[in-house]
Amino acid sequence: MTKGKLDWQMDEQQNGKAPLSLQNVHVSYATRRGKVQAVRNVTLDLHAGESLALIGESGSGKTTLGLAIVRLLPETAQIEPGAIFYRRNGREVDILKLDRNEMREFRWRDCAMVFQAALNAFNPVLKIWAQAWDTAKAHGWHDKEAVRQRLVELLEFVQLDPRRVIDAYPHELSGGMRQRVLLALSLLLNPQVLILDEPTTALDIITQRTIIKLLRKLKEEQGFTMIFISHDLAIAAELADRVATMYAGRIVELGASEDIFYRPRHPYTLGLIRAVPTVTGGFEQLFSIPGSPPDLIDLPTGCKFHPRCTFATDRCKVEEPELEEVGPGHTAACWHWQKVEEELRRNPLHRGVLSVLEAVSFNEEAVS
Amino acid sequence: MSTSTLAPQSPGGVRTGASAARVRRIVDNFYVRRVAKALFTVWVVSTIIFFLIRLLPGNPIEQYIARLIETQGMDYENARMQAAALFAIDLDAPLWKQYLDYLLNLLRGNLGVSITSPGTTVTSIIARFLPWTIFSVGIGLILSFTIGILLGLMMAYRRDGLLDHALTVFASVVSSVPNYLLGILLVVWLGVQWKVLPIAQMRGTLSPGVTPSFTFAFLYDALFHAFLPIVTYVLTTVGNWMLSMKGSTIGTLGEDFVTVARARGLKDWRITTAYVGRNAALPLFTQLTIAIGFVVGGSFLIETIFQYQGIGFVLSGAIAARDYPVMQGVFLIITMSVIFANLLADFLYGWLDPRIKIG
Amino acid sequence: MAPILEVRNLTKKFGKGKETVTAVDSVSFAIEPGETVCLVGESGCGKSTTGRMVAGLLEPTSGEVLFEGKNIKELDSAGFRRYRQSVQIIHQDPYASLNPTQTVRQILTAPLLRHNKVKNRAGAEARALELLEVVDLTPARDMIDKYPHQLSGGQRQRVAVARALTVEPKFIVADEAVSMVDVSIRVSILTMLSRLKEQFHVTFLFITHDLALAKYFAWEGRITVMYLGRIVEDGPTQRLITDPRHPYTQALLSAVPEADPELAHRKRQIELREAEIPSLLNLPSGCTFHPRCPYFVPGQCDRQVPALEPLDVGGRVACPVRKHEHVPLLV
Amino acid sequence: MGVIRGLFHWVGTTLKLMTYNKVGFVGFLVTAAILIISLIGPFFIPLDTKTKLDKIYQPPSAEHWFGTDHQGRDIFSQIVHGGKDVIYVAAVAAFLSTFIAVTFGTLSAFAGGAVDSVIMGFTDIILTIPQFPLLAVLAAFIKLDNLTLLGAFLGLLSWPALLRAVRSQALSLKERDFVEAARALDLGAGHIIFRELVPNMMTYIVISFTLAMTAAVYTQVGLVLLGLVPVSSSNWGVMISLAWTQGAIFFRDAMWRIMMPILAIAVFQLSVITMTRSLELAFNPRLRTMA
Repeated sequence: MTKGKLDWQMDEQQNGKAPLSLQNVHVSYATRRGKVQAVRNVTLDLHAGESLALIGESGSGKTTLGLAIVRLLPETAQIEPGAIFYRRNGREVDILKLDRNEMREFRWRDCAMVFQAALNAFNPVLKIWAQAWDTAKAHGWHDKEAVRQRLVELLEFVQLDPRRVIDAYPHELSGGMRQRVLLALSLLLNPQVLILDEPTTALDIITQRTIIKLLRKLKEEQGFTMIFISHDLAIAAELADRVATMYAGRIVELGASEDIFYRPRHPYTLGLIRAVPTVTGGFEQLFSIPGSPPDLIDLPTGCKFHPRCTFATDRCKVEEPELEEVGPGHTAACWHWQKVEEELRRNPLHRGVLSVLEAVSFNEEAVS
Repeated sequence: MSTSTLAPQSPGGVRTGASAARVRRIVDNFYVRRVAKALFTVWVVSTIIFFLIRLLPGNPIEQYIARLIETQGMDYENARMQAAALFAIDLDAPLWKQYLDYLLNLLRGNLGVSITSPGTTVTSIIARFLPWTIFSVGIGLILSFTIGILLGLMMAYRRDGLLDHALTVFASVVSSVPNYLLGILLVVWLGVQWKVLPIAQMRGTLSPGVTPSFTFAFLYDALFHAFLPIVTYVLTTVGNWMLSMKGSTIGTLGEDFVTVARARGLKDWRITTAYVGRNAALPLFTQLTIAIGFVVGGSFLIETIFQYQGIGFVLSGAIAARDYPVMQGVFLIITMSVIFANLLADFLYGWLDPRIKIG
Repeated sequence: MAPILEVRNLTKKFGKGKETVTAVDSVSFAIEPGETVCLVGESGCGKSTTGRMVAGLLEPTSGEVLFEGKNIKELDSAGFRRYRQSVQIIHQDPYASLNPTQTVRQILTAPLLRHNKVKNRAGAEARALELLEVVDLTPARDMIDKYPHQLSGGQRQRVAVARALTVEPKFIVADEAVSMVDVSIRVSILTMLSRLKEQFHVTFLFITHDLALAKYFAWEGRITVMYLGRIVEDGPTQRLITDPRHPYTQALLSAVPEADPELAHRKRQIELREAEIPSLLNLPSGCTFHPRCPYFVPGQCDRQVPALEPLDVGGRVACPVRKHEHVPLLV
Repeated sequence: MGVIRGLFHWVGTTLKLMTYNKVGFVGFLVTAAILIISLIGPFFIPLDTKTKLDKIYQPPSAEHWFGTDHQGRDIFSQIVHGGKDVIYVAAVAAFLSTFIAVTFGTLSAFAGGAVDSVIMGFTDIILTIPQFPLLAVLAAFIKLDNLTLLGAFLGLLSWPALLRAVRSQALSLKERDFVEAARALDLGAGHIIFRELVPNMMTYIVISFTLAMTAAVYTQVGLVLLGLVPVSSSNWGVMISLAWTQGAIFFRDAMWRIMMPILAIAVFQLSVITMTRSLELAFNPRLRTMA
């Protein structure tokens, strides 16, 4: 598939402005027990052509943030204060100020969201083609043949046999196939930004690899702008240019993928990395983070991570740190990021190639 | 992992001998299996009825014979012969022969002769009165189901709004009043207290002088007479449909595919109808099978209340007069119509939900 | 040493007639006391079914399960009950494995009292508190009267472990025991399980789809890989991870997403001939992996079911074609 | 002592939980009031049986709260006396049908195989036979002149729908991991059924029981109305039946005589149905610990 055929409209001519800018975004839910502060003070630029991973555990606010961008949160949710600017072809809008119909048109045409549960992403009583045509029709397409042609191309792009898929009901396809169909469908209207929420969770390993390869192709060949939301560090490592770690509704660290994985400066990021083993790497000493994620209704004072943090001091209990520059293009919200740096110097992360070589040499000994 | 998490089925069947495969395909066919099950049920029910009539102590035949001897001074032999003729049973034959004859008679549509109006076959009575029940109950059921689904959908969309609360109260109230009591209330209030409806003229199935034909006047008259039964069916059943549909819709609104449809920027109307409404209504079709039995069974009292001359009216008359052949025949027909309606609902469901494998 | 558990030609079929599915097909393996074995494979490979048959919760269609040398089919009822108690299972979903209507106290004391592990209610409570300490649910006094919904996923899983320990098992089947637990606390549960291994001399069969976890948990033990109901390869963890011989194991290892950018980009990409896994209802002939295998040899792989053969580097593999080939996983 | 205090605590918590749904709680209160009035009321309010020709068909007044009937008798006293039998028959029927449904539904789910097929096949057939006509036809054969017999008779024919629901509940519970864990721990069939399954189906069983009661009220009053149940004592159904057969419904002044028993039945049904909303809450362990 060539670039021309899929016709991505990369907006390089944006005079340096990011296609998506989140400014001071807050999301809260009103519940009987109190206000759930799901996302707090998120400021973030998504640059053209980059892929950004939002990682964090359940309750960290990453999915809420994703849904806030396309405004698909439940009615009890409040998105304020804050602004989410979207820019395409020199046009700039604040997503949070769009009216109902503008919002509807914005969705999928400008920003498509691929959901975790692809198993249930399709209406079970309509064939795939009918759902694709629904999508196109809702955005003002009238030429059935053209839509069909484009869908066939996209299905081929995601390595599915269009003849088998196009007139199938969702239940006739496997989980991996459905995820790929959804991916194809997300490209139908030529959106500028793609949000992928746990795109590989619940899929088998080999199917996961197929999806990862496809997403890499989108990223590397088509220069797509993407946000990955995942609790799985591996997805970030496999696909992201930049990684943002979220904890208790805030971004606590943001930086290039290599920086986050090899030079983390926030204790939470470090904790996550030390908790996850690799397969082809060597044998790593793993540690878990003590305690459990905070109650979003009754957040701790100061730094929200301090009750679980080994570096915490009295200051952390009182003052909440803001993101500060810890390296080029690398920010972290921690009063003690230098201590994390020291800690890493003392106990380096046993990852990457070195440990692999060790493992391989072990193997060669065993063979000989 | 249990069998439920197996990989999806790939197309491609088994290769056996062509004719054996054809036989198997027919046997496995959803429609064939379903029809076979319905026929089996009809057989079981008619068998139960036969043995009730023949074997129960103080069974209707014995009672009828006793009555003939008592009231008309017949001798036992004559009375027995008359009873046999009425029930279309040869009382001298062995039981298995009687049973076989009974089944053969059923197949021929011979259900015996009425006791209270001698000379009239039960089949002809059914043929005369059944269409009116099907007409009124059918319209009632369709109206109630349609209105219930639409209102339920609306309630789910405006959850906790004024409309939702008002309709919930309405649904709870009307569905807790037994239908025949609601019928009496309609007569008391609309007919007697407020005099809005000419109750006396509305009795029966048609006004005097009107004959069945394909004319507007006939249809109008038929509807005029069926009006109160239909209103009663609708009022007493619509509440359940509304509440079921509301629950089902709320469940469907939480489904991922609805969120994805919104993310795809579909228009609200399309999401409401094709994505939410259609899927939310699906489980209600299974409830329909139970509801049909209830409405057909319940028609019985409503027809009695409104003096609507359908099959239920005939049944209550037969029960009051202990006209056993008619009771037996009408009961069989009511059961069969329920079985048939269930069959229809099942086919409809298979057609509406592609996940149900058919054929 | 005699194996604590052995299965021979274990087979399980579900359904009947045309819909028959062979979930587990002639699986044989033995586990020594104190050894840690991981059963690895994708969904539908039969690993959980095997685990449930090992735990006596599912009757095999054919084949044998031997516990401490005795065929469990030949045990008398008292013997079978002893075996049943000696083998416990820890389920995947911490939200489904605890009865929502019971408190932790009820969950833990019921088996203690039923099997006379304690003298009376007071003894049961004392033992329950002890067990909560063992699984690091402290302070135990605060935990014992909680309902499952008041606990986090990790805490529930610890209660499930404590419940299994009430009957002093010798063997625990951990079926995806941490896959639904938050990443940051997974390791602490794994560490706790490893500690039980030493503390109570429990032998573990760890079932998982996550190769990284299998590697971590069974670093000194063995991994057994299943595909569509059959064992395709097994061997010491360190060998199997670095020098897999079965093309399926290789495909699996190369496909696993890595939580390390450099590894992620240096992984060998193995192209399968077919991406979709075949249906269990319609299994391929011969080696069930042949329609997807990059090394498919027509006439051989689709005809003969390959036997598990011993390897010079340790373990067994069911691939006569590739069993001597070393394929580096990083390039 | 501890047991009694525990019981009080349980009752207190249950009542508190039931107040979470206002409408449901009102339903509960009205149901309780009707039960108390029907059971205890007859001891305090004598049944008015004297014909008073000067007081025929009077509207409600301070003296006669619900008005008077065609013989000038007090309707209120009849309503108070007329509830007991209706509720008794309904309770017997509901108890029996719930018992059959729960026992055989669970058995069917657990035994599986042939037992399951037989039970379900039979249930499906009974389910297709319209219940009310069947009852009416049978009532023409069998004399149902005893309240317990009538209740039993209603109960014996009204379990199929509930059985199917109980079976599917039990089937899904049976597959749950905690039941499997109980099997692995060898806790025994009794423990599994009464400690693991039944507590999880309790809400469902209680709600089904109350709904079965309303269904039994429907059927028995219907049978009374058709004159098929020769129940001698006065009850709400008999009151309506008499008014109906005497043609009182077409008589304008007779309105109170017809309305009151109908209202009594309607209010009873409505309050029982709305009560189920609160019952759902009362059995939820999640709420129980929060209360």
